[in-house]
Amino acid sequence: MKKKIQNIIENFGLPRIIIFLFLVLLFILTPFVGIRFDTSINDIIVRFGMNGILVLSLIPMVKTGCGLNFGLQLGIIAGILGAVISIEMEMIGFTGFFTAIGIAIFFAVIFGFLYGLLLNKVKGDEMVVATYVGFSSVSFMSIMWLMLPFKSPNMIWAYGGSGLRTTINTKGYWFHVLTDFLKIKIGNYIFFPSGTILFFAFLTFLVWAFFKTKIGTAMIVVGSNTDYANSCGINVDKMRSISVILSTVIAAIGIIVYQESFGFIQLYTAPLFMAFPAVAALLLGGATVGKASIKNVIIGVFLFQSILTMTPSVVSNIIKSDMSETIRIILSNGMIVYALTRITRVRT
Amino acid sequence: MRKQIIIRTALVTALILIGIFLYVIGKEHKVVIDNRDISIGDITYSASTTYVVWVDNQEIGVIKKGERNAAIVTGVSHKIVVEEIKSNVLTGEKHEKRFRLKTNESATVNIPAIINNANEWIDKTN
Amino acid sequence: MRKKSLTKTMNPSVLFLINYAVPIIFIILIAFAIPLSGLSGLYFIRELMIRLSRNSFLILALLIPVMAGMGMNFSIVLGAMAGEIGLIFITDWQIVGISGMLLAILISTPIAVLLGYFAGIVLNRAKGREMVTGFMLAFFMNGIYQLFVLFGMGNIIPISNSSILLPRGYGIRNTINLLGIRQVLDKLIPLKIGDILIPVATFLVIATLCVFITWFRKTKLGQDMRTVGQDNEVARVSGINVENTRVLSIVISTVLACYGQILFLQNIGTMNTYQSHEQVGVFAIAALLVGGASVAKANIPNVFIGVILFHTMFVVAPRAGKALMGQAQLGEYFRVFVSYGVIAFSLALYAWRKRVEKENERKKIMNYRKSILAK
Amino acid sequence: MESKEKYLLRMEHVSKDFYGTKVLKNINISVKSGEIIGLVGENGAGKSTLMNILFGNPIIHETGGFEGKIIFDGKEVNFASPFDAINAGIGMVHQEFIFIPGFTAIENILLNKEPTRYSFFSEIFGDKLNVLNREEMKKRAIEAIKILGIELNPEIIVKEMPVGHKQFIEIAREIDRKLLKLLVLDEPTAVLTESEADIAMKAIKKLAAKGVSVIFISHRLQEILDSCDRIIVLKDGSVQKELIPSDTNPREVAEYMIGHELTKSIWKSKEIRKISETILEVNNLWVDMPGEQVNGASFKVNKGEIFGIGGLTGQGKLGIANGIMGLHPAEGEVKFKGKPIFLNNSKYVLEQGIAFVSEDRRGLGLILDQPIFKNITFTAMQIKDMFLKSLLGGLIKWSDDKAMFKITREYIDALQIKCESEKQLVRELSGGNQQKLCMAKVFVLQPELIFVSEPTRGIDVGAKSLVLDTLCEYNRKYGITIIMASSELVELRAICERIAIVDEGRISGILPPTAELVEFGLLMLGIKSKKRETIGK
Repeated sequence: MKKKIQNIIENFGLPRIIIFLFLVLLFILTPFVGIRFDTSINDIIVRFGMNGILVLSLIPMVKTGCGLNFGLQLGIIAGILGAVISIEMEMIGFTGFFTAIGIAIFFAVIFGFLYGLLLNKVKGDEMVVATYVGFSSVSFMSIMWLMLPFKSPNMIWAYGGSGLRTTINTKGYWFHVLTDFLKIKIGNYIFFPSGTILFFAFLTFLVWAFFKTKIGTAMIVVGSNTDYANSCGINVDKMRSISVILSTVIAAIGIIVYQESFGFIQLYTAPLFMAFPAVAALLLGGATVGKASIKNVIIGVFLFQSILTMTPSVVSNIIKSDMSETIRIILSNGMIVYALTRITRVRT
Repeated sequence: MRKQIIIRTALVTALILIGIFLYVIGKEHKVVIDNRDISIGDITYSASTTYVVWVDNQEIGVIKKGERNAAIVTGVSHKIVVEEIKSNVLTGEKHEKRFRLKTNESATVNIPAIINNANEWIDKTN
Repeated sequence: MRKKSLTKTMNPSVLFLINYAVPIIFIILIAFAIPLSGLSGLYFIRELMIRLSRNSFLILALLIPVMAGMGMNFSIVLGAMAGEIGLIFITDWQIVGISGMLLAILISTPIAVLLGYFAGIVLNRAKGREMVTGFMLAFFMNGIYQLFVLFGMGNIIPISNSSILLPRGYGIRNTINLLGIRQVLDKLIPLKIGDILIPVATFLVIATLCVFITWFRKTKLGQDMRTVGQDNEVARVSGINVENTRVLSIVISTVLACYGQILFLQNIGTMNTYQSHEQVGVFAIAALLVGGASVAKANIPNVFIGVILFHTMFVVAPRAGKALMGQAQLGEYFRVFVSYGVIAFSLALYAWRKRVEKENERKKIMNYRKSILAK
Repeated sequence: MESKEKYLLRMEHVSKDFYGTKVLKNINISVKSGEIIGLVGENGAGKSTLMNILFGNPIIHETGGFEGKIIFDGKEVNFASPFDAINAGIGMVHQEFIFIPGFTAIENILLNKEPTRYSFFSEIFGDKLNVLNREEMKKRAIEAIKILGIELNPEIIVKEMPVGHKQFIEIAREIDRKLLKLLVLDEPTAVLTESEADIAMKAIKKLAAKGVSVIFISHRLQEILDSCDRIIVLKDGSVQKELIPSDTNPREVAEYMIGHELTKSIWKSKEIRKISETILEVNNLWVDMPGEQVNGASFKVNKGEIFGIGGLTGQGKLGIANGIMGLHPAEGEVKFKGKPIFLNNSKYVLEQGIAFVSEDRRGLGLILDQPIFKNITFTAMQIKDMFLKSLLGGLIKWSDDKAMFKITREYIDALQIKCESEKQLVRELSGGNQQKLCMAKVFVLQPELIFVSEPTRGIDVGAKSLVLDTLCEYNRKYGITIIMASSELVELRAICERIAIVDEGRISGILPPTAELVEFGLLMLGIKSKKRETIGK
């Protein structure tokens, strides 16, 4: 019996159990501090749909042993480019949404290709290089947002000045096209964003299916054992490149879904730290630096978003001050530090 | 080995002492300077003219009759100098007083009391 | 097709260009930006003087972990936090002047030692990934710092000075005025050449640190760190306590960073309680790399060349941006981009070179074997 | 018998077992002051275990210590760690370099025993803050180098030194220890050229003349014969014989080392097949595989034969297969079926019909955290597009799990792999079953030629013969040519038609399985007799 419990703990991981129990506690506390239970649930579901794809985008790179994609911002930038260009083209509704995705994929493939080339040159140091590639690309694009010749009055500063605004509203273009697609209302306070969830499920399926193909299988081999892959004649660098491109493309789609649900496109320095919550969510779901699965994505996003939704409201109600930012920093970065110190070095 | 322990203990003690010393000599105190009437015991000293005040060689400014000013001083021992001023000309009549302040103490000094060399020209509070 | 050998024989001038790519690019950038900015020489020298005195110490704090093979120490942010805690206390107690600054140093030293020890242990558990771990650790500790300063101070830790507390009664305000110690060190030994104030005492302190570092390299501990830095395993079999040595290097670096931050803030005169430390690591590391250092090799000249080049860029970029595009904002973004970009570029370049050198080394040995055995 | 006091080191009745396997049996060795002892023996004869015991290597303590007594310098000792041994006056020079390439010779010679000068800070922070005494360091380094009798500038950074000099750095480091009484040299000359080796041997003799005892481990028999006072031959964990160089010859040493055998041959096969067609021709192959370098090996393999490659560990027998398969950088000319093949390209070589069962089963032969069926089919899927279904007109190549399961079950039956199901993780299988899996993985590819490296290493006896039988069976049934590298002469001689012996990265000779055992031994020890007949040129 004792052994069984130990096994469960080991399988599920102690941090996850602690966080899960903490979450249960928060849920129990909700009625006592005067927060509606159903709105909280609704928030969690909506946030799940918003963030799921961004977390999913980390999977391909982990699978080929490139580590956690701290350069997620590169994909996000491709996504933003897609979004702003589609708005510039005055595309509305699903057309706009899919045009944005199409353009985003185009950029993501180019960025991903170059990013992959770089990461292949720095094997073993991917994560730290990726972090700064992410940061510098965001700051580089900040310059670009100022300089690119966008004309749409909805996007440029109203009072003279050149360049794009810091936030662009997606209302009137493709705000909530997915969220409202097949939306199910339950009572007054809960609605189920079927479109978003279905879209997430569809992408998840695609990722799963990809790893069943010949290339996908080869990528898993590369990630599991580079020497074995070499001895099978698999082109390790090529597989890694493909995974980087794939991760970047999914991230680009992910940010567009995020914007669609959130209602705003955030430019300039906003994407700077977006990689960390995504990585933390994946790790919270039970992934490690060398191993991650779709199961980890789903569990992780659910746990992470629940904590982010519940803690501020419950804790602030108890201690009468807003600790949400502090808790978010400690939780997400702590999770990443924990994961980094636990890994055994990946074979190079 | 024992030598090392002794040296280390001495060093830590010294650092703590230095810390306390720094606290004492770096501590700021507020000194309020009154140019007002004051009654000490039975005697009342009344303010009658305008003075220029220096605390620790730093000019605090001109304090007219019935007014007050404040100085922020650092450390333990201090010096206050007051000089009468008449129609914007210094008269050369200087009065100097020295005082010490403990940590966490602030003080109120009274110029009429200083001029008259009263014993209780300063009032220290915690 | 998988390439097994990178046999390009490196010609020395090409090698030089690769090794010093970052400083060379910087010099070129600056050469273009200075005329554009239209700044006067005097203004320029004054700015550089300030920045040299303000930043050098923090960058010098990075040198020792590099020696121990732990790369750029992103966790110097922890040291900066320790320094800020010291400053919060002396501001609360209203201790001013040089004695205030010294007291802040005295208070924050044990905190920095503890934090450095903690960071060292964490980094030991992440061997081979010290940099990314140190970086994340800095972020994580920022959360703990917030918890401590924003929720703990005034609650658990008594703070009496209401002027630094938030109106709600606990937690420290966003900005703290450090009037009491503002430039006390810079102006301790007054010297003015023309219009320019020279912070003699600060430079003396920095010079002392340089002497210390040079001396430290010559000690047994310094030699141990170099050994560990070159090869963990060889160090271990020759009896050096590798883990301990690595932790010590981080502790020293953290303590120095703590002093560096105090020095930095005494010059600025105000402290952003929650932001002052955040970018300390990034800017210090970027400057050091611009000075021609690499993850494995950094020395004192790198520090000063780095400060001069990097901060010249900082001074001129906004003006040049404005002249070029009519927008100062552009220059702002540009210098942030440069800071991050420099780090990304140097790290990538180093990682790539490390591989090439390894291959070349093997190739050399193989050729040697061939030359003696093939008869 | 001389009086016991004269001996610096006596190891008495030393025995050691690892988890029930006796690796050392009642060893008695004595070393006099200033004596040079040559220690020879095959791999696994117990040389390294013996030295580990002497040095107090933690592995020995972790596995339950040892029996017997060690008396060093008149006192019974049992060192808790190598550092204790060093402090007692025992030094060791390893085969692989242990130094810091970026340091100067001085710094390396005095690594972690640098003389220091007092500094005030050491009173507070400990001795580590004393300052290095550079002049003293240089003096001591020069002294040590002088004893070696070589020209070497101690200020040079070791990385920039000629490779041959690097070994001297290590010897000099041991010499520098003031209290050095016993020096153990583990294959110190392996990387040296002949003239460098000569200098090194001279230095060692000089050292011995000063009263330092030396235990010299080498596989270069000639060196041992030339410079040692006594030779101790280890075999199967016991002292086989003590010899005096002047009274013996290489052949005798080799015989004691490899052993006699009663029957002339253990070759299993009844007929010697007449094979003449060459399938693989290797000319001047160089492979840069760490620890198994190949230095210009040349040989030919006939179609359909089982070709053995033997030799001592580290001499390069494993490097040949790894080099040809593109797993380590290789140069040279390799012809397969008359056609030259490109080196350094695994995929290409696999596509030509050459496959490899690696010696590093768990490292590169298998993916331990994946199920059996995936391990068996991965390579075939990638190389031959097997186990794939085409969807959408070939646009998507979807993995065909059913076909995978089918073939996996076939091989599980054929090779008698013991497992719960084809979905079991490979990590959970025993060594023998993992080895069979590696073979199955290769057979699925239907290759024409297979390299097999150390197929029986680390597996139990029953599995061993099954593995060998399977190899023979596939060779006979499908005509697959097999090139097998193994440290076990017995098994090479049991199934191979010709056996090449590798010494220092080259083929030192090719013998039939029926050749006398001592002939193999002499080839392994680098004693080349021009008269000796070899077959298959």
